[in-house]
Amino acid sequence: MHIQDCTENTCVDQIQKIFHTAEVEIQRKKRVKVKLRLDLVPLFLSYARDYLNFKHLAHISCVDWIEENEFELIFMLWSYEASLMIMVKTRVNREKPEFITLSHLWPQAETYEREIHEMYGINFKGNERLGEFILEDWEGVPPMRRDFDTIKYSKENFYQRPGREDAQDVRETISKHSGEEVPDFAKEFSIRRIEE
Amino acid sequence: MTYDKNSKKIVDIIQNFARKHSLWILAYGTGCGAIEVPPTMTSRYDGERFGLRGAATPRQADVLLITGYLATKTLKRVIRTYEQMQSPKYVIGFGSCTINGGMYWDSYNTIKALDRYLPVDVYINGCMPRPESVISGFIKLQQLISEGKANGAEKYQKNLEWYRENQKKVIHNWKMPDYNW
Amino acid sequence: MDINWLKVLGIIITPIIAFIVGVAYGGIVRNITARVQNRFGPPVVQNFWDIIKLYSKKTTVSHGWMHHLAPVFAITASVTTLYFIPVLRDSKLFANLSFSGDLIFLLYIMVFGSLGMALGVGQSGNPNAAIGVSRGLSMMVGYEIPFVLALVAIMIQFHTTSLNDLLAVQDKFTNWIIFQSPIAFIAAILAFLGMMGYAPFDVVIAPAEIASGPPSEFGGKYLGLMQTSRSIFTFAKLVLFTDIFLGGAGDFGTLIVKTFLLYMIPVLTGIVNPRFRTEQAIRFFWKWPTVFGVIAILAVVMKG
Amino acid sequence: MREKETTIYLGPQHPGITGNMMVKLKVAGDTIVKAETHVGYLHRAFEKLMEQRTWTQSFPIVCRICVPEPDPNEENLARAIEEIEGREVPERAKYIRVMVLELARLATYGLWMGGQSGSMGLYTMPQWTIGDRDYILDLFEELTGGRVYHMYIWAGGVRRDLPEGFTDRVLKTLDYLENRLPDYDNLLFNNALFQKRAQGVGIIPKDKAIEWGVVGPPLRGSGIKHDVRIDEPYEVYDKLNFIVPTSDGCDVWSRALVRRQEYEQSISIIRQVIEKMPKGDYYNKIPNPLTWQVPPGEAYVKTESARGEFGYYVVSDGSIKPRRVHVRGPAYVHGVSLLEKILVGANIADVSFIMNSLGTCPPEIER
Repeated sequence: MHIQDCTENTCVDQIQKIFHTAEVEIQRKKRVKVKLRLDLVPLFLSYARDYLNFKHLAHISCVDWIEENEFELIFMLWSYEASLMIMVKTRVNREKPEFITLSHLWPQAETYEREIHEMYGINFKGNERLGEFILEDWEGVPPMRRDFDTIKYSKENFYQRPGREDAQDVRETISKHSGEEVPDFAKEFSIRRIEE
Repeated sequence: MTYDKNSKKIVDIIQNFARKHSLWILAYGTGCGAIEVPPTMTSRYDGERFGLRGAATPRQADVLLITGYLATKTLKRVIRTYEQMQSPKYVIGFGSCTINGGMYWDSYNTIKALDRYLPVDVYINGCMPRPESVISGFIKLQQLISEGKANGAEKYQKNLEWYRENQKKVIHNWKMPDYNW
Repeated sequence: MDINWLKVLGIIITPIIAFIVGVAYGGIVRNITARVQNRFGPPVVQNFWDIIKLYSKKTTVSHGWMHHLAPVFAITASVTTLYFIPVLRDSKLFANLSFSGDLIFLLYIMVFGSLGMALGVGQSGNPNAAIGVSRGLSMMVGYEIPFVLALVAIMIQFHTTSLNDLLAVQDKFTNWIIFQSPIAFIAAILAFLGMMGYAPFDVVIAPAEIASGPPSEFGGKYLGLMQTSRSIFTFAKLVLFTDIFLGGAGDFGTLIVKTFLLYMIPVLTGIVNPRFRTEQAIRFFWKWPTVFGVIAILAVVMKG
Repeated sequence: MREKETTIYLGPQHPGITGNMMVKLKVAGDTIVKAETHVGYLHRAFEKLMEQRTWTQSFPIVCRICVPEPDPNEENLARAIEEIEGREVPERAKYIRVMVLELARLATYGLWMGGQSGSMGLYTMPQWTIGDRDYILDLFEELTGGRVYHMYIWAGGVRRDLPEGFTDRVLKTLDYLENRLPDYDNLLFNNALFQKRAQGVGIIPKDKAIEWGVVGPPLRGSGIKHDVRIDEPYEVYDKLNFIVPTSDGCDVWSRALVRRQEYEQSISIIRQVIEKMPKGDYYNKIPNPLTWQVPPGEAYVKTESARGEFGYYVVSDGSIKPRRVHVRGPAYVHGVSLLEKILVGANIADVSFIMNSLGTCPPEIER
């Protein structure tokens, strides 16, 4: 079936009719959120592309929920006819993250997958160009994972020029140099450092 | 014919004068600072008044303008590029992030102090430096050249080991890409 | 043996004059370009500083002996070309080596520099330079055809292959060849645009496409030599065209005025035009300029 | 007979490349057989850094993602936070934001005109347009204190109100820019050589444009009328009158035409904004930025930048720092997968030309 004037509500109904396990909600105007089981996602995406006319893959994103030991994959599809975006969300196990590639549906998905593979270590089966994309000679934990500590890494690997320490709160430094008095409400902020 | 000390000096003066007034900048936008280079070179600020000019390849260039932070991947190419340039050559560190990392102080992929890896003659601070400060940086470089103090390339050659050691600390795989020229 | 000292002197000072005038023209052109572009521009002597700086650079690269020889070839070709062009008419000092068949000789010798460059660049192994050279040679095939056609038309018309004879023909203003055979002039001036290498025919050195083309791998002294050669060659070409079409010049003032005006044609075209792709440029040369060249020859033959 | 294939590395150091990236080309004669883009030379790990910063500290970071046009990034992050938190934005702030965004668009188109013509050897054009772009940067400097990076659009509104007499100066600059347009036309858009080079080059067919995920002027240059400002109006775009130009040529030339017409549209939008701008508050004050916790939630917001659709996916877990900010710049698709496809079969002389027409900007590919 072909929906020319698909609105948020008809879209939700349509999806729920076909995918019973999907949690569908209208996030706001022009945004429909769909939560799906991992194995249904490729099916749903090709259904959305071919039958609901969501032709444009706008975005593939990934969030690391380290507390729940899961990665969340998010796919955004846009329909030119209906001016509507659906956000498809699914969870992948963090221990052995694997998903299949979407590059047969959208060629540009390959790029997103390459980046997510590099930054999170999720393996997209069927994508032949996984591997070095942005980083070069990177060893160790994929950097965008929550358990990778960038401050520690940069302190260990790069020479840090001294003199930055006192510049973390400009206000304090200025008052030290010029004798300006820091007001009470500002003192409260200056205790909190970025590094904590 | 006797060797005349003065004549050599005159040659030096002429050479330094020519070098000072003809600085060819390598067209290599290594970072986001590259956005302020076009305004510097075009009609509003017109860097050509001071003899600044773009050069297409490292062989022809005199000045390597490091426009901002350097990712380690770029650092590798920049070192390669710098070593392809013909001396006398100068390096200008452009923007705060070349001096102490700037706002990228905790990033895992950018170097924090450029002068550990390449000999920097002049730093221009700011994020971004305005075209005026870029020009003033170049005028400072011209001053250093005419005083004979812009000798970063010599420093680099003399202390190559120190520089190499620092470079290799950051670039894990020291295999340069296979250029065949 | 009787040595013609005047001629020796001419041989020594002609390239020097050509170099100074050529480089100064370069500086003036940079200024004119700058004014069109709404800015002040470099000092007129800027190009001299550039060349002095290039000569004072240390050169550490080597890609083999042909690579060393390429700029030498270029400068030899330029200077030789210059030697066979009478710079001033009826002047003993600047008559140089012109002889009765020099027009045909010039056609050959002008190509020599590019060929030498091609050999040198081939050895540097830089793909940008190699592409640049192949573009340069294709462009040459493009603009040489209308240029040769125009010259042949003139040779037939005036029954001579000597520049001095052509100068002798153009004894007064109305006898300039530009007025005697305007169609040949049109063909030649269009070829001249290609010869000078300004836009729209600057594919050879197109920075956005192939870095800077043939000189990609040349820095320091090599580039200095090439810039020198380019300045001299520019002057030589300008004088050649002045001699053939604009009646030459009796003194340096006239020469400067005529060559400068001639130089402005490619420069001003270049400022306001983007560049052709190689095949577009060749198609251009083989269309209108060639047609004009053929018409010029036909007109002469029919008349003659 | 097959011609011998050579490999050419276009970049990272190359005058024709648009930023710090590399295109590896396999060339047979003058024709490209295979193109492969290599990015990552500008990776600063912004998304990681934002996880280390507070919400307010993220604003100076996002604007550095896209150097030629930083404002859509700030706008996106601000709108995403407002959407998650449910924060209201004063009406005046919305108008000011639109004005800033459109001024940034004009500045970017100035830069694009320069880049597009510079890539084919017309060096007079960049001198003019980049010089004229500076007048817009002057306005930004007066308004925000920065020429390139503004950090002006914040969550809850804008950082400061318009200075006195600012709108007059904007109008004056607009008049100047409008008067310059005939000059640009004569030099670039009516130039037969530009048309000759641009027509039939870098073709993105209409059906492929959808399939390949093309956005912005290249999409509209392929005849598809899609603009975030119309399809999903943000701020006050639904109260303004403007048209979205399209062109059916699918090539570099039609993309140029689209941008040329959008330039005029932007000028008219800014005039309308100044006319309709209400008086009032410009900032809905946020709490102490160092302890400001945004409630848990997520948002995907889009802004139409000069080069196409900028999308931000922002997740908050209720702490003082963002959980995840994922940026999708227009060049992310244009510069990697699309470029690899449409360069095949192109002439080697057109690589930089096509890259400019797509608006490839490496900093937003790798961030």
